[in-house]
Amino acid sequence: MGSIASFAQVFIALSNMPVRLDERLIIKPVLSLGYLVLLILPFAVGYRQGHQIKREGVPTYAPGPNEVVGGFLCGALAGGGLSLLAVLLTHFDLREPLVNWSPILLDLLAFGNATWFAAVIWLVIGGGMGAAGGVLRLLGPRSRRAVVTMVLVVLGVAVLESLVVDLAEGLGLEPLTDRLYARRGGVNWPSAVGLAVVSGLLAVVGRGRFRQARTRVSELEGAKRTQANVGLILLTAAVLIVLPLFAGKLTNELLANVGLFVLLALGLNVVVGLAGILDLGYVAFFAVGSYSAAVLTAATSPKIAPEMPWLVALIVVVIITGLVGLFIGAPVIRMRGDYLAIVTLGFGEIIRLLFLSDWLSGWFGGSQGITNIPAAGIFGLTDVAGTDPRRVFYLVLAFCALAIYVSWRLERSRLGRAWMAVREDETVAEAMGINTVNVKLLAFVVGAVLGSFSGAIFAAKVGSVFPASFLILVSIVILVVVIFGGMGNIIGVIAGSAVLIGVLGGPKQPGLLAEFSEFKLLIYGALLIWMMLARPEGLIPSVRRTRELRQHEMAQDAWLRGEVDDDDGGNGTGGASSAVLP
Amino acid sequence: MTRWAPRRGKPHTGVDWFLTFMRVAALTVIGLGLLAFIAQEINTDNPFAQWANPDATGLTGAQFQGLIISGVTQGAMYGLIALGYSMVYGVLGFINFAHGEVFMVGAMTGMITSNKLADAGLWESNFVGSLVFIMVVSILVCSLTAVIMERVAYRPLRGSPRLIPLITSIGVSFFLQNASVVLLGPAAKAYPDVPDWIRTKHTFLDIEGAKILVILVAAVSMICLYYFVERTKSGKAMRAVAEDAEIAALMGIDVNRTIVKVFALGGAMAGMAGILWGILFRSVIHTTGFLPGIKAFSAAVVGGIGHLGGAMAGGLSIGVAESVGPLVILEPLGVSGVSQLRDAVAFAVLIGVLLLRPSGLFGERLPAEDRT
Amino acid sequence: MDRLKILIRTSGRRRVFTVVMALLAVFALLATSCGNDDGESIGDRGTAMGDGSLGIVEVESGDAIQIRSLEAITGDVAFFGLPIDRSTQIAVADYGLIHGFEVDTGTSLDDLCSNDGGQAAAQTIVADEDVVGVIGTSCSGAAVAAAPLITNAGMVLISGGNTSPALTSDLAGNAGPNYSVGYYRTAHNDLYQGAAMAKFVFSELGISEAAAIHDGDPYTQGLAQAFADAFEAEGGTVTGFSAVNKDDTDMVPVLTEIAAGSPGALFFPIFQPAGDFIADQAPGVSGLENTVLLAADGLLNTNYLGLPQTAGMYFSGPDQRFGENVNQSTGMSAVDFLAEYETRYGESPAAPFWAHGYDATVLLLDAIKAASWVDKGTLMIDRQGIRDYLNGVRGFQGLIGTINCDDFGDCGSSKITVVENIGGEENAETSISNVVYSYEP
Amino acid sequence: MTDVSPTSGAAAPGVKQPLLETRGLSVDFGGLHALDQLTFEVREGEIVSVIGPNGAGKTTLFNAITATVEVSDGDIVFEGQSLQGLDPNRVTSRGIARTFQNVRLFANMSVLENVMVSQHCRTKQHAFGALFYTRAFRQEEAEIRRRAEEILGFFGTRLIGYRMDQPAFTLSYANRRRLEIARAMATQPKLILLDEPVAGMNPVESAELTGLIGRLRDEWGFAIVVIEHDMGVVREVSDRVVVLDHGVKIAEGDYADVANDPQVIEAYLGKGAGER
Repeated sequence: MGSIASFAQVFIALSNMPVRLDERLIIKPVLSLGYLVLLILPFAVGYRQGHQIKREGVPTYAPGPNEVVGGFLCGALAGGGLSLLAVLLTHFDLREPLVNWSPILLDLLAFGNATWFAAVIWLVIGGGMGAAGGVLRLLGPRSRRAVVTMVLVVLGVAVLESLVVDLAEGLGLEPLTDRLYARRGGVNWPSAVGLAVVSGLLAVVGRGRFRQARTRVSELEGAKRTQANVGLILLTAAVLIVLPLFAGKLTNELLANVGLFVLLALGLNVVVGLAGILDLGYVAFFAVGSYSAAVLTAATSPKIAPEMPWLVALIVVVIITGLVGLFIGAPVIRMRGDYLAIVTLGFGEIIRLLFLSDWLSGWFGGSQGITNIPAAGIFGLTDVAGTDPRRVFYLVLAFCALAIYVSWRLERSRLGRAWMAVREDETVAEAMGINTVNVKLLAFVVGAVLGSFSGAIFAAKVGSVFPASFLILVSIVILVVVIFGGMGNIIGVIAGSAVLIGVLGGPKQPGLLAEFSEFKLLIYGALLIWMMLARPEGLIPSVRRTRELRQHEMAQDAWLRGEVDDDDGGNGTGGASSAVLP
Repeated sequence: MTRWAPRRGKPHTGVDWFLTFMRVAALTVIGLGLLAFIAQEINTDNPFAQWANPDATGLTGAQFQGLIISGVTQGAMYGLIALGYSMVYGVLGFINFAHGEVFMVGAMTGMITSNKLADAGLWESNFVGSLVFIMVVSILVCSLTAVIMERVAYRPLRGSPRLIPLITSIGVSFFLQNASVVLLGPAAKAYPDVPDWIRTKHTFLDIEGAKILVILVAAVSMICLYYFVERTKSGKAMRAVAEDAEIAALMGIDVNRTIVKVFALGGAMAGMAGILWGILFRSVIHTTGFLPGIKAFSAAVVGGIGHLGGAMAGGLSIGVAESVGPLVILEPLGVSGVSQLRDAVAFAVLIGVLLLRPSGLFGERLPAEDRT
Repeated sequence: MDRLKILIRTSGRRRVFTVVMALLAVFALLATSCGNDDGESIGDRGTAMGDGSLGIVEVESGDAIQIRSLEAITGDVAFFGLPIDRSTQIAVADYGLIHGFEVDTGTSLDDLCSNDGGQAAAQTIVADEDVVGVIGTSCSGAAVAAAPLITNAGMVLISGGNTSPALTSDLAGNAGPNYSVGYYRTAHNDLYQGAAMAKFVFSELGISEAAAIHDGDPYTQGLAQAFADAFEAEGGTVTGFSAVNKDDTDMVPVLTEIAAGSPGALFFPIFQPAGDFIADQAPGVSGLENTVLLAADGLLNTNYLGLPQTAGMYFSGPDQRFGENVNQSTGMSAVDFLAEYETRYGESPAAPFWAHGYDATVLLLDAIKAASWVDKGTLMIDRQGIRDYLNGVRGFQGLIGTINCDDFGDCGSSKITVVENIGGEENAETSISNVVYSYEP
Repeated sequence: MTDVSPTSGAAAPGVKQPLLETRGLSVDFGGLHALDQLTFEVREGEIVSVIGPNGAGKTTLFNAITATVEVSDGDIVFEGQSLQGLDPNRVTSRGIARTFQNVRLFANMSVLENVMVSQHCRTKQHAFGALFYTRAFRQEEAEIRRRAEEILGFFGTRLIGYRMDQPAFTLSYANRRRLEIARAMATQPKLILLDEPVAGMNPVESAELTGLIGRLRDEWGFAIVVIEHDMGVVREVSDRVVVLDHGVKIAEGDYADVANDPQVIEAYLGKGAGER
């Protein structure tokens, strides 16, 4: 494990991440984001190596000093990769293929000293972090929680600096943040210590309370539970409505971008999460929504320029995207799932190429796009345009609410059940009298229409549309968002967008960690693999999806809890113990 | 999940009517385009040649030949890549979306090795030897990449719902592409200069040396692969696993080992294609693998997935179609800037084949669980 | 509302309401008090330009004047934006203090060469109300979305890389559809370059049938179109106008399409690597063996000129014979600049717009100097004054030559040259100044 | 071959009209005749068993009736109308429901949902009702639920109570079989096709299910076709037995007749074999 980590460390070092991120200070003057990314792995390895697989009957041994030693060794091995790299950096020149094989990297690794220093120091640092990971194992649950919270809070506050500052400004808490952050970024180290102490204490005191509250809510029965849920939803809504008033342009822009992707992800969620159709060309509907809104509202649209008000145009946009959804959906809907994925990807690309082409440039402006798209007028009350991201956010919020309502209602209806059945077993669904083609087509169209809302808002927000905004990449990012958040789960999808788009950034939108923009696609890729391997049900899984992916485990658990259904004596050929479908 | 053959009969739902309409429309467009093209070729002034495209000019024989050859060359590379898709699909029943990136890795490896060789002066002094050397290196690297990919990303997922490994492979594809960006930089990277006999046209059929090389090497690789799969013991094991993995396991075949071999073999073919790409175009960039990869998958489907000969034939048809299609069908219909639409044409071929003949030209060979 | 009671344990609906209203009131007060610092005196303006109509930026003693750089610095267009970004840094360092105040460019921002990327980055810029001006963008598409935001915030946007006529004017006194007041550029208008190439082909080479290829980028499409229009206006015939995709490698189909019209010259104002493939494959296509190949500034770099297949090609672009030019404000000459660039970044600039970026930055800094004054240790900058200064720039000597700003923000030199590639890697540097034709309207 | 019914139309007076008829039904799998010129009928309220050795084409017959397999020749007539060219779901909405030999439940849906979703073709509230939460929508949802609970109640206490909300994969094998039948009942058919309903059950369970099959007809009025290997069950439930071998009908009649038919014995046990 240590050696895999050491490869990964070298990879990270050569990816230029440390050098690029070195400019961004986390804790002034001790730690920069660049070094931080090199510290995480040894620590993780050190912690992980003490992991025990708990099995019935096998005695678990209490963690002891072994953990620390093991952690140290693993961590040192991981750090050793960098030591070796430092030596190689001095003696060979591989800059030709590896663009980041540079003296700057060596300088970074050696903290400005000689090579031997780098070689030694990374063994020590790696070992130290690994040992720290091991020590974490030794701690009791309570102190471990406190330590973890401390670290996460300090890093979180430091990393999300721009957001915190922006909000603090709006709330009139500038004096506080002025003290917290250094002039040119990074948390002052005294404040960092203070923050750590406070959060650690809070964690020890507060965590239990939070858990209590949660169990209390989950123990509530029927009507009261619903009441609590409604209350929670109202509270969230209230926060979302009030927050932008105090936030600056930066936060609002971020919220608006996240919102646009939430909207897209909710749409894709209907298609992928509910009906189980893997659509890799979802960007097509985003594009069609944007372009039709642009053509209908912009005075400079090349062929026809009806200059409709935005809301009127939206109705036409919905009809157009619905038709396009039918047009794309009809030929693909009967295909096998994986063929469908590739063919929809093809359609997504065809749509973009058509918008780009000289052939249709008389209609859509070709590579020059459509510019001067007017602001979206809402009943003459306000005009929503990119110059005021707050209004954009409110508009997006309204449409997200609509999308959430639609997916929530549909999921709990006859149609939603039919989607579920189709996802489970199409042949049987058909034999049970479900017209699978129509039902799937409907999911496709609902998804398309939701995506077109996002497109229409996007057009009004940016004020121009160019084909370059609708690359395949966008489809993939939306898919990652949906999967990361938890397929089929509305809250998961929202959380996924907030975390990925908000923090890392979208295909063309910078997130809070704008420094990562060069690496975000790499991180998206790695995240997708890791999610699929380790937690395919997503960040916040839907109960149903978890069942689907972890049937064996759940059936076993049920059996262990004695819940399994064996009142018939269970002695047919398929008894209770094998109560798992093939 | 079993798939039942649909009942034969007249179209009876709205969707069927629509599909029939689309089929007819597609065939009409192709037919009209071809007729207009033929009319152009006979005489550019006749009214039928000009009804849609008044500027019609037609092509000369040499131009048409050039198009076909470029299509065949391109198609041969698609075919080589398609073999990997086809074999993996045949055995595991999922699309290894990242296979195109293996091809990119091959082209990158070739770029790095050949530049190092050029620095050492070997590239100029012994070109053929260097070429063979970079092919071997690339094949090894690509096989290794494919095998690691299988071990890390796909093996743990065997037996999960079929879309899960597909999504994972999208992640792998994304990761490899961007790993290339961060490690090797985002700019296009050039191969060293090649000797004149590669660059210039030869009297034989008036083709560039590079294209002859591509077609020859692709043919040889194909024959070797065919021999390997049909004649050797490992090849038979592969076919057995493709037929039915469970039964093959019962017969004493090590399924895991066989699957690793399939990935290695697919990777080797992609590595070979990567070098050919490098020699032909002498430039490689991180996106080199993406679209060719998808087109190669289309080629595998067009030829009938799981069918080796089909993959090659599919590659050639996609290559020729995207090379010839825009000029022969779209331009006579008055579409301007047709070359911009060639990717669209390639995808349209895929969609068309799946609409008209979903099992491909040669019929598909699927793992037991995917068959009727 | 009363369902909230479960979570917020208060005794009644009214109380919650009161609390919320009180909080709102407090925040509103805070918010207004923060934004309200107009009451202070602005001191003696002296001769500083402007009338204060766009507001005044105050830089306290010890703080720096904030400007920003917004270029395409990542991805496949980084070769184009990076030199501009770097020349901005060099210009700021050269210029020194303004009325005793430092200039800070902050972290370089990325326009991602797209409208949405440009807008997002512009949003981060305008969020900081201390910023007075922005150097950027690299891509016209990004400026279309970024310019309205930045200029509405009272800042100016000066580009060293945008060439689209839509951003300024059609050169006949009509504002382009995307023109915003407060937008300026030192890069030339595409219409000049298109006309220059057309004239060169028609009059100098004596070819009356030409074709053009673009790659779907707004810049290349615009330039190819400008060329085609100008060529027809000269009396020539455009036999083909087609496009490729940026990641295409096999150019035989598009070249065959072009060859069908048997043009005497083929203009492809695109970028690498697609440009490599066209130059490489064109001679092999039947009908194009003797066609003259022409390209534009996107391919005018030593790497491309060094390729064996590009020998004998013609390239249009801004006059790059900067050697003797000196920027009048900093005294920096082009030769010195290149030397400085090499020492700082270990390579020579990969695209020809570095000089435009340098001049753009110097113009901005000059404008700030002219529109600011010091009051009790605080620097006051009049936003309108900056625009007034830039509108009045006439006969400014920059690295790119003489700079005059017209009514629509076009400050670039209109001088376009065509160079011929001598061929061979060793001659690449010389080829860049091997001018065979120069054009000035 | 004692009591072969006339091909079609010529039903004897007093006998109920045929509900389902197959006329010269053939199914080919690439040269192999899975069904060959099969002609038989099912009358209303009748329980017909289809028996035959493995590979005799029994399940293919079900697949052909429910349109999941391509028919190469012949016709299937249900209530006087041909089923030719219909999609499987249309066949179901005409009134034919089936179960699967290898139990194919919607494993991750709850027991109740399995039954609710199967009422799809008998209900009609579409997206708009759900979106606007109309009165009609709520009424229909309540009705679907009530009906589902009613159907599950038919199987005693096994599938109701807390178990209704459990995912189907937690059920025992026998209960899965029961749920499959419940699901078929929920499509409100006139004819149910049961594919080996007692396979894998112990004798107690299988006896109970045999009783249930009878009650299905008596209380719910379904006509039933059963594929079964367990001769005890066949004797118990069948009004009539059809024997298939290699896609050909070799015997038809009541249980006693068929059980003594020498051709049947030969098909089951090979030439020259004795009494079973």
